[in-house]
Amino acid sequence: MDKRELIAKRIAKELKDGDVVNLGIGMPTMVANYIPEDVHVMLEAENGIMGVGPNASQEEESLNCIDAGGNYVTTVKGASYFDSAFSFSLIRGGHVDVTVLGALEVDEEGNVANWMIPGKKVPGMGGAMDLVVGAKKVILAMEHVSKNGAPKILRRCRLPLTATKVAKTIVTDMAVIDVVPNKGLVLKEIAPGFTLEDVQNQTEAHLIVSPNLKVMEV
Amino acid sequence: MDKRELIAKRIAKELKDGDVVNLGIGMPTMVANYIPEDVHVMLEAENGIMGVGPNASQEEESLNCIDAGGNYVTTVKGASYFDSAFSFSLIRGGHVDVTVLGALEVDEEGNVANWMIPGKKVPGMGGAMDLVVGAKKVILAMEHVSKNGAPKILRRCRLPLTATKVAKTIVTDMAVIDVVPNKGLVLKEIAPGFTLEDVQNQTEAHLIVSPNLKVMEV
Amino acid sequence: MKSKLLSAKEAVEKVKDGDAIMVGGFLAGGHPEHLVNALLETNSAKDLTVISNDTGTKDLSIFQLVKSGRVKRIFASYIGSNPETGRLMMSGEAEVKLFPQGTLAEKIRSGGAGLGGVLTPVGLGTIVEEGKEKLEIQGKEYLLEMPLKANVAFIKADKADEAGNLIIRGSSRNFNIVMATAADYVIAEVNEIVPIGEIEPNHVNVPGVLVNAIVKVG
Amino acid sequence: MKSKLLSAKEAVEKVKDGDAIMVGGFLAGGHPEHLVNALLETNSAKDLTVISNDTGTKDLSIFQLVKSGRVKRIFASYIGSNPETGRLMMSGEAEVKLFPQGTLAEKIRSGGAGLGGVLTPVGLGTIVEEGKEKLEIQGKEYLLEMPLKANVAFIKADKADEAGNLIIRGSSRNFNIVMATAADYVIAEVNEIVPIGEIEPNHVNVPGVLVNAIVKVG
Repeated sequence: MDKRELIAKRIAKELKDGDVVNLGIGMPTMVANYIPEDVHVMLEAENGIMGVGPNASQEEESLNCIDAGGNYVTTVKGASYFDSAFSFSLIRGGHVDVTVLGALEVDEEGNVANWMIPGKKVPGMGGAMDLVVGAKKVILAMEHVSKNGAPKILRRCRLPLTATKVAKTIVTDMAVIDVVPNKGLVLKEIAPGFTLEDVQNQTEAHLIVSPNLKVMEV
Repeated sequence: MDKRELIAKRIAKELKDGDVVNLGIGMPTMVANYIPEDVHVMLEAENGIMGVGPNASQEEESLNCIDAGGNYVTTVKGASYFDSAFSFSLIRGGHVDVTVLGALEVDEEGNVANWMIPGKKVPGMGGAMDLVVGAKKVILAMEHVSKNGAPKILRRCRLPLTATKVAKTIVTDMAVIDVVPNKGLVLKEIAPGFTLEDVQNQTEAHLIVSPNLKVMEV
Repeated sequence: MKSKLLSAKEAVEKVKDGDAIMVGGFLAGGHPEHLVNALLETNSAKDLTVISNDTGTKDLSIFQLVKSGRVKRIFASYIGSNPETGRLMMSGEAEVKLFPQGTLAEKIRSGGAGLGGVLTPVGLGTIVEEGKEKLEIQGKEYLLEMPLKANVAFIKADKADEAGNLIIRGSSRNFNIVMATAADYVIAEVNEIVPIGEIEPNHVNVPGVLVNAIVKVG
Repeated sequence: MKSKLLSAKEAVEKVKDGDAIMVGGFLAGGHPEHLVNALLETNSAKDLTVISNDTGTKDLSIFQLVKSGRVKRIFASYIGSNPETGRLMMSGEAEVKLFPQGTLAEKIRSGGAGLGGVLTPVGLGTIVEEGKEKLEIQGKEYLLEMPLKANVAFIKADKADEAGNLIIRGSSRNFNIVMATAADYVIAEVNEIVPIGEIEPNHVNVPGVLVNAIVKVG
C-alpha cells in the first residue's frame, strides 16, 4: 500500500459518527475516501462550506462551490454556506471536532510547524493556525521522515511554529503516536513491517511505548 | 400644534435623501410620519430590520416582523433582515447616519442621560448606548422642560449618562439647539410664540445665540 | 446518527442546578416560549443564570421563569418590559447585570467564537464601565467586555431539517444565531421540521452542527 | 436617490494614491475580477495597500495588480498561490503582513463594526505574536490584533437589486461580507441586477445601505 494511502486510511478510523471534520490540502483530503460507511461526518471547508461532498464533475463546476484548496466540490444533503468570519467563529470557537493537517515538524510538547521555511518558502498560514488552535482534536498526517530521510518528529521544533501544544495524534507511514500533555509522545501502533527500533531510529523525539502497543491496522 | 407633533415635524426636516435612520421608541417614531416625499430614508430597527415600513395591519401582523418597540411593522421594498450582532456592527461601525432618541437630560458637552433614574426606574439601556455612540448624527427629541417644569438642558447632566459628548442637535417644543464641540450649545431656532428670554429661562445651560437665529419652521 | 428530534421535556432535562442558560428572542419575536414553559413545568433546576436580551414581557414564559425564584443571576440589556426583573434587581433577590444591547450580542458572539472578549467604545464614561478594564488602542479608548457562554441555549426558529439546520425568518433572528454558537447544548424550538436536504444550503441561518436538539411545537 | 449603477471605470475612479483597498474572494471564488482589471487599465493610483485573503492565483487580475509595482503593502493570510507576492516580500519591494485567516476576517469585521480590535488565542507562541500586545483574560492568554479598514472595497456578488442589496451564493461569501462593512466606499461587481423589491429580504447577504456602487459584468 502507498504510504499516503496508509496514512489516510488509518486516520479515517479516528473519525466518529457525527464529527465535524476539517481536512487540510493534500494527504488529509484523501481521508475522505476511507471513512467507514456507518460513520457520518460533516466535512467543513474553512472558506465557507459545512457539508463538503465529492469533487464536482465537469458539468457541476462552479466558482460558488470550491473548497479551501480551490477545487470544485459538491455538497452533501444538509449542507450550509457561511462567510469567513462565521466559519472561523466555528473553528476558533471549538465547533470543529477534528482537523487533519500535514506538518513539517512536530515535537514532544505537541508543538507543530507546518507553514513556513524561513528564506525558502513563505506561503502564509492560511487557516492552519486557527484550525490547530480551535479544533477539539488535531491529527497530523505526515510521512515519518522528510524526503532526505531526516526525522520530522523532534524533541523541539526548529521551524517557526504554527501553534504550541496542539497536536493530539500523529499518524505516519510507520506509526501512530499520541501526544500526552506533561508526559510526551506515546507510541501506540507500529505499521506492519517495522520494528520498535526502526521507528525510534527514525524519530528524534523520545517515544514512550504504550503498554498496549499494537500493529497498525487499516 | 401638539408639542410632540411639532418636535417630530421639525426633526423630519433634518433627514437627508439616502440617510439610514434609527428612530427610538415614542416621540422619535412619530418622525416617520413627517418625512418629505422627496426624501427617501431607510429606517433601521436595531432588532434586525433595514427598511422598516408603516405599522402592519391586523392581517399582516407577524412576530417575525416587529420593530424595537415590539410593534408589528411592515417592510419597504429593498428591505433586509439580519441578526443582533450584525445589526449592532452596523450601528457601532458608523453605518447609521442619524439616530433620533428621547432624553431625560442633555448638557453643554453633549452628554446624554436617557436610560435610568437611580432608585426609581432602571429599565436598562437597550440599544441606546450603542446608537448614540455609533450613529453619525445624534438628534435628541425632547420636551424642553420636565413635567414639573424643571429644565432638562443642563450645564452638566446629573442622571447616570448614556454616553459622553454625543448629542449633535436638540429639538424641543421651544427651540432647536446644536451642540458644538469645545464651544457649547448654539441656539439656532426658536419656536413661534417664544422669545429668546423664554427659552433661556427654561434652560439651565448657557445658550450661545446663533448670528442666524431663526423662527422654527415645520 | 442519533436523532435530534426530542420532546420539550426531554430536551430541557439538560438544564441542571447552577447552569447558565441563554434564551433567544427580542420581546416576543423569536422567543422560545415552549421550551421555557417546559423548563418551568418539567424541570426543577435552580440557581440559574439567565442570559436574554430583555427577559420578555409579562405575557411570555420567561416572565414566569424570572418570577419562579429559580433564577439567581440575569444578564440582559433591557428589562423595562419585565417589571419582575426590575423588582428582583431592586430587592437584591437576583443579581441583574445590564449591558448595552450591542455589547451583549457581541459578548455572546465572542464566547461562541473563541475570542477573549470585546473591545467597544460603548459604555465609556457611564456606569457600564465600572470595574472594567479600559484599553487605549490607536489613540482611542475602549472598554474590555468579557465573553459569555452558557451551558444550554434555548433558541427559536421557523424551520429545521432533521440535521438541525435552521431557518429563522425576519426580525426573529436577533440573539438566536449568536446564542447557537455559545452554549454547550443548543435546543431549537421550531414550527416545522423537514427532511434533510429540503433546506437550500444558501438559506441556512444556523448550521445543524451547532444544534443538539430540535423540538417541534404546535 | 442617486443611482448606484456605474461602469467599472467610473466606480474604480474612487481609488486614489496611497489608498487601502480590500479585495474580496478566496482564490477564484467570489473574486471581483473585473473591478481589479478596471483598476489596472483605467486608474493609475499607486502606493496602494491591498487587503485580500490570498492575493489570488496567476490567472486572476489581482495577480497582475500585485505585479504592477503599484502596491506597497499587502495584508493577507495565504500567498502560496501567488508567487509574485512572495517575491515582493522576499525582495522587500512591498511590505507583506501575514495573518491567520480567521484573524484577518475578524480584523476586518472589527474595523467595520466599530470595535477596538480582536482578542484571539491564534498566533500565540508563533512569530505572529511579534510586536503585539498580549492580554490575560479569565486566566487565558490572548493576542490583541488591530482592526482593519480601507478606503475602497471591491467585492463580488451574484445578484444585486438597484438599492445595492446583494446575494452572494455558496462559498463565494468568504471575505465579501465583512469587507462590505469596513470600507468608506464599497463597489460590488455583480452578475445580475434586478429592480428593488425583487430580492426577498430574508435572502440578502449584504444590505444595500453598505454598497455605494454596483457594477454589472458579462
